[in-house]
Amino acid sequence: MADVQTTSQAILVVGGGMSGITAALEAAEAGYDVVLVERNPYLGGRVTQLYQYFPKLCPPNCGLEINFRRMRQNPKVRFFTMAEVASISGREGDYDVTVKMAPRYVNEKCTCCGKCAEACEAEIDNPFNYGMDKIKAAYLPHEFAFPMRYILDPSIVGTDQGKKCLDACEYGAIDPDMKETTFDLKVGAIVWAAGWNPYDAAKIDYYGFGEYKNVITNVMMERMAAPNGPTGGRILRPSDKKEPKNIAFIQCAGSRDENHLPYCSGICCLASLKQTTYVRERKPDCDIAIFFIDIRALDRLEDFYVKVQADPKVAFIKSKIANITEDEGTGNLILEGENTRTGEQILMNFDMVVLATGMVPNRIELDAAPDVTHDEYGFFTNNPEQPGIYGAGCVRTPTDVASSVQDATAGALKAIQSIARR
Amino acid sequence: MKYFLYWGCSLEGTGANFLVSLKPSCEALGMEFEEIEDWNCCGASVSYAGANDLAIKVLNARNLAIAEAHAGYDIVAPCSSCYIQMIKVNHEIQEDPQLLREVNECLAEGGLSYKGGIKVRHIQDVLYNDIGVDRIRERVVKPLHGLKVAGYVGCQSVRPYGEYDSVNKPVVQDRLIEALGAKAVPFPKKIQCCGSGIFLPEMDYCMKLVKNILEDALNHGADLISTVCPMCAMNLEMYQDRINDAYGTHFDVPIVYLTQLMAVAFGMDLKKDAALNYNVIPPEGVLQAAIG
Amino acid sequence: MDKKTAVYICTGCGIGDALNIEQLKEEGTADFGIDVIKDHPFLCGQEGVDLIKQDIEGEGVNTVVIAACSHRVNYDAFNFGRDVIVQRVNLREQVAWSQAPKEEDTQMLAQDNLKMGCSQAKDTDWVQPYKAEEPYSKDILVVGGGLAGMTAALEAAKAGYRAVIVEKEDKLGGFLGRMKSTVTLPYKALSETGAAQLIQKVEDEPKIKVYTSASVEKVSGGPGLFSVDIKANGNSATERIGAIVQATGWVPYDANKLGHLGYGKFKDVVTNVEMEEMAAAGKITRPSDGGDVKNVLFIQCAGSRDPEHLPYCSSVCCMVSMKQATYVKEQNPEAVNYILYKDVRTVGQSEDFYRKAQNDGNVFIRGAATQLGEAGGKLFVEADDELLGEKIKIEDLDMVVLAVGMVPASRPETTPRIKAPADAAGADENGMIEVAPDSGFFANSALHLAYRQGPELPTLKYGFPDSHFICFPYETRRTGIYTAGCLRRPMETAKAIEDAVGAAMKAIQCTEATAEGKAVHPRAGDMTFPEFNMQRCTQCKRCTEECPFGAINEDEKGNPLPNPTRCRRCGVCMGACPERIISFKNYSVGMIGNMIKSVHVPEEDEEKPRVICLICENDALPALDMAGIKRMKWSPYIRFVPMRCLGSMNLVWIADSLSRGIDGILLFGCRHGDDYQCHFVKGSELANTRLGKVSETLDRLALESDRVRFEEVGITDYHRIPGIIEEFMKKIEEVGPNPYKGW
Amino acid sequence: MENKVNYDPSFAEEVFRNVDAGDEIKMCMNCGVCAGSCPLREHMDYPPRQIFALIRAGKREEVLGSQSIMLCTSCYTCAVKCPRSIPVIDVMHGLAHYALKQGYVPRKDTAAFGGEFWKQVYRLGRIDEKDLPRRVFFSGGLIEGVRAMLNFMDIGIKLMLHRRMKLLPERKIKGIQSLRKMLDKAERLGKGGAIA
Repeated sequence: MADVQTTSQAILVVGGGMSGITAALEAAEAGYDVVLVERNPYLGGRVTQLYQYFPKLCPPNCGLEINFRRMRQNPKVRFFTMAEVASISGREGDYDVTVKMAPRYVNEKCTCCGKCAEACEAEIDNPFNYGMDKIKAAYLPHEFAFPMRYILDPSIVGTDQGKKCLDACEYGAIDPDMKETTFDLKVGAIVWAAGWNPYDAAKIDYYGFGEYKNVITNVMMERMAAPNGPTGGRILRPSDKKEPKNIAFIQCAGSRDENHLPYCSGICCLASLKQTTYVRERKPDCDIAIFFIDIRALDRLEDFYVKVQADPKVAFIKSKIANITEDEGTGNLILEGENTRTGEQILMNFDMVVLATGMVPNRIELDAAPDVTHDEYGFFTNNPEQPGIYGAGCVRTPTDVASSVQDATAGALKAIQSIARR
Repeated sequence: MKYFLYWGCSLEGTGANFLVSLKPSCEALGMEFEEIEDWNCCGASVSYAGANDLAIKVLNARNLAIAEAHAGYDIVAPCSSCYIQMIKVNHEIQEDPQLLREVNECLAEGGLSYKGGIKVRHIQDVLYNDIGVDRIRERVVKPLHGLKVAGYVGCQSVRPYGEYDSVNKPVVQDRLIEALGAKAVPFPKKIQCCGSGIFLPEMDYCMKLVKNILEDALNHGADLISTVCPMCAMNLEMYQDRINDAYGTHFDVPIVYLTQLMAVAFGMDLKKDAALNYNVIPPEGVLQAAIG
Repeated sequence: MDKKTAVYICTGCGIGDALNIEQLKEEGTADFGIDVIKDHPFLCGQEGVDLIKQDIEGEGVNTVVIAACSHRVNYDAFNFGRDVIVQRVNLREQVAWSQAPKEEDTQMLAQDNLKMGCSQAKDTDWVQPYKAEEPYSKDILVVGGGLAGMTAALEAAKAGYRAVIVEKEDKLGGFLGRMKSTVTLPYKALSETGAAQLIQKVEDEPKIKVYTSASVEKVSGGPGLFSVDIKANGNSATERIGAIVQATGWVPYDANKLGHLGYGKFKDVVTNVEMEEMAAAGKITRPSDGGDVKNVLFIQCAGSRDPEHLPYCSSVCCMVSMKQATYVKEQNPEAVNYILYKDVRTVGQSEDFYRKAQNDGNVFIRGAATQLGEAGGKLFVEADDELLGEKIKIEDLDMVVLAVGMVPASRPETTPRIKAPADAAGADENGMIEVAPDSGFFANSALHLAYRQGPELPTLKYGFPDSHFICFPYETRRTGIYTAGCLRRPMETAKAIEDAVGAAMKAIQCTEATAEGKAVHPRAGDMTFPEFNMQRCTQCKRCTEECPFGAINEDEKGNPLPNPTRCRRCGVCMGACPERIISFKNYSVGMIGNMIKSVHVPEEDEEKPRVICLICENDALPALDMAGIKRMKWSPYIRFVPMRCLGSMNLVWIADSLSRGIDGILLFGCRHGDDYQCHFVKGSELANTRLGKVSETLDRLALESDRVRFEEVGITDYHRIPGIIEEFMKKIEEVGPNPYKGW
Repeated sequence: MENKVNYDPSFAEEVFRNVDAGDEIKMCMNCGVCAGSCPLREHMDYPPRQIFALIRAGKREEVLGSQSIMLCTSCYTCAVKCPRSIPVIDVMHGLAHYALKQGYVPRKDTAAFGGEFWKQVYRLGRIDEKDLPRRVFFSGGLIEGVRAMLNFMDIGIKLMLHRRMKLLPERKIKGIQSLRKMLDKAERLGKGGAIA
């Protein structure tokens, strides 16, 4: 299907999140051919799942919209969703790359009319909302999805439900016979911007994520606050869908911890500070406690910290919470720890707990790839001895959106240099 | 499968029901045991009051060295305290060549040496990973249907290394209990410390810990509590009267070893093999009700 | 070129079910001289697209009006190359999916939408990109020869571009050249600064020209066409430059303001910068007596995170102190370092360096210094130890190091005052007024831009000429000028290097885009540019004052002198101009005016009000699409007119609409104020300001002020849109019909 | 200089040098997870983190005289959660050992119990469970010993009746002599030395 002709003058960008989109566009707008591959059925990556950015509390879709427009009007960028790099061989200036594309079961004829979803009765856990709600098995990944095209979950392909979708589509857009395909690319440089995953909070087992319903993670909180999220933008306890009267944020849930992620994930302090404003906006009388080791609000982000500190309903308690148990009757959570400023024991009851889980980089793990180096934590390290493949964004260091963009812009120039060196 | 069984001091005394029940029930699963010749005490957790750390390490290294010099089987240590002391020394020696040299310098005084080649295992580890719940289930002739067991894991049988089970949310004992046909009740305090080896000198403080554990087990509907540690068993069972006096409670909860449950479920003799008559708070009632 | 226009109506996705297509074809296209009118059930399918292509090839159609879905989808299907003007009309999200089917009101809405589209197509001209007469330069000027500046120049050179560095000192290196060591990835130990090697590389690079002891005297022109006057060692030179990277760095916060921490009072109280220089020079000794140093106390956040001094965090000082503690220990392994901190801020992998500093035995104390004094020739510090919960005293200190923060080189010592404009409030008796940071007259001299809006980059509140955009951090308010390194925000060396590479990328990109006549962010690739009909100019200066990017200069008579390569194509000048002399080929006051005029205004007795909603096409318009996709419903009486930016809104549209009997005007724009979201920075704010002046119009027409309203609508506010519209329609109903209907 | 703690780094140095695992506390970042997870924290004058903070400040008396260092049940709850992998238990035991050596007796009963425990290990190579309590009880004198003994009579009898306490004579391991040699050597070689 993908008829992609590229030369060693082209740049491959792996990952269609904020970093990847940026690297691709910055290079393309300087006149270079770029191919972007993204594993999800849509571009935008993790930021599409965020409700707002700190510190401006602005919606990520705003910047994404501009980027998508840049992409729409620039023939230099070609992108492929549901696509992953399968192998890379060669060297700087001359890479052969194989890209594997998973079947979407919906072709380019899709007009997004939504008839397939109407016809489909089967539901799946909504991956966009971290499984907090259900979505039809024929679905648009989210309202702002780019490209705007439906997808069929493989579970209904070849079933009655799949047939129903097929019959409902007036445009011949459903294609149950779609198979995984591969295509080859020739490129001169590669930007690795595969992003990150939230640390598996269940591994911090004493916090009970996955066991206690009302313990959620910070990425889930983003979806909950979003108007297109599982609760329509309301912050509700998962156990009983009631508004929490008090919420605890636990910082460094996994980060700065040699048992989990020894590094600091950099963004979680600000993420929690930001999320207090979500709570405040919706429920002015909700009490919030932030349990922290150090609050890391670098540079002018300090202003945001100061702003949240001024909120009398937000308590900052310096403590790494040692244990959470659930009150089985109410689903409330009992937090134990030491208030290290007073030396007093903490035994506090909360309606809901948000774990500020950290970032885990997506490292290059391919069957075949040139020598790339990662640090002990799995972060990509740009190796001056092996130019040609450059990391960008959170694969290099855990960081916020602005720094990812900055890093990806740098990554674009590095890739251009690889081509210029030929 | 053959193992060294390092049962330690308690299993010859206050924890005798553990040893008595362990041998037949495990042998019924095909395990063979050999004693470490002329073994010595592990030092437990209070020796620091008398000895420095190296001495306690050497104490354990001696047992490891004897085992290594003989057949080199894995050592099974049913007593949690023995287990933790031995596995800890073993870990540290394996990670720190300097420590290994020092330890060997000391062992040499008694003509021994240790290379670090022995594996130390907990009995739960062996049952779960070497034997497996399927084989255990197959061996059951009198399933403990309807019996609600609070599997008390305690501390040192899983912490700190988490060799075979989660250190904070262990599941292995529950899986083993279920393999016997019983129901493992959820029981958050199953990993809360009972006071361990300082129960005796710090009784006032530790009784409260035990009270919380017993309460939690009963609140979750347990008929009895199972353990895999002679100190846990002792602390949980023998002080219930005192706790009742101190707190006005009415505890009378049988505390059994997991291996006792195994012997019962395997249809063995309730006295000779399951050693139920060793228990001060009699578990026969609930067990008989389960096996009919 | 003569226009041959075709209209294609898609009847798929429910459009055909909702509308009377035949009627629409007839009534929606009348008066526009349409040559071909067709409909198709699946226009974006191959057959539909081929239908259009056949007409283009066979019939010579060169202007295509596609009445179908939102322009945000199927953009590639309906791309017929630059020679064919494509105008999209939304009948799906804004009509079929959000209105009751087969209703008269729905039909009228579709007709108005189509008429507006036809009108717009009629007024759209083919775009010819701007091409300057002089040749374009693609050379990069880098102001500042420190780590960031040298890196930017070198990285541009590696990509094949020439660079010019202007450094004020007599040698390159900046602060990097004064450091002993750095802490950088992988943060396990100290690293060499690499300053000498970097300087060598720059000097050996034939593509880089270096001016030392130099300053930029004047920058005129615009991207691709900058003319830069440089003074170096008393000589003058002029360089033709394509784009500029400003990397003029930082200065330490003035420790003389930290008397309460003993600076200036005790000789052995030094700043971290002084400490670094001492270490780099060879040996750390007590400034008071040259004695050996054993006990050192570092006071973190000295002046930082302090509303009296620097409210922000300088982000590097934690690591700097840990680094300097390492120096002390290297010099004397018995030394004891105390680090008195508020929060330890070692983010990312740099947490490893914190661990190293702890493992080295440095004593970290969380708390604030309360007193500093001297006893027996040694210093002592009293503090609150937050984690011990007690007041503490540390004695016998040989030295106290104040970890002072970074102040951007752009930030002036005192806020400058300039001559106030005639009508400005707050001018003093001499007619002088304080300059706001976001003015081009605020920052310290570095560029000397010969710009109407001031010689330097506008800054944010602490004097950093950074962007305020999270997702577009390199944007400044002067096109083709990018900042890098600690001038932009306090950052460690690893970040500064990446930052400089990125800034070089943006500069290169700007030169490439400019040479092709294309706009840079946010309308990247746009080849239109504003044309000024100077005959009608009244020298009111609104365009030169309001351009958010300072693109327009002015002659001495007040005539605007546009610089198309500086232009970001937002249209704010067009909106500002009361004489309507500024137009783009595909966007003009007349065009929008005609679109609004094409909206049919029913008679009063029909009881069908009409509202025009001017809508920001980047945020509010996608939000409207989303509302449609969600099948939300809203009033059929509202007509949406997309704007490049609400800042391009011209008040004449409002006056004309109201005088035609339109009942209300709604404006959907981005958030403005401190946390503005407008990617043209000021557009939304200016629209709102202009709206303040609309009351004159309303008064003149004797109309109620309720008829015009500005609403902030962000891209994710789609769920609010039906409510906002409903509420406004209710208000219009209350106010009653516009009395000018039928005039 | 009222109510001010004078920081004194020499005690920390002393701890790093002489206490088993003592130098590991340098890594403490005061998160408090140890104190928050300790089962006996409510009985502690200074939970582990505070002990570390006191060492940092040089409060020797408070640390070596602290009850907490001898209240550790060795449950490892703190150690498995410590984000800086500090072996908190080893530190607490090391401090207790060092404190006893320096003549501090933070918890009399535990000190006596542990002391007798070790003596018996040294004497027999194993623990004799009927003998150990007797020795512990009587370590504080005859009267107190009798009282304690009587106090535990009920438990002893129950254990005996259920075959869990046998009245057999003490039994040394065969290799007791060589074991003692090893331990003697270890006491000379080990950090902090043995208790006199």
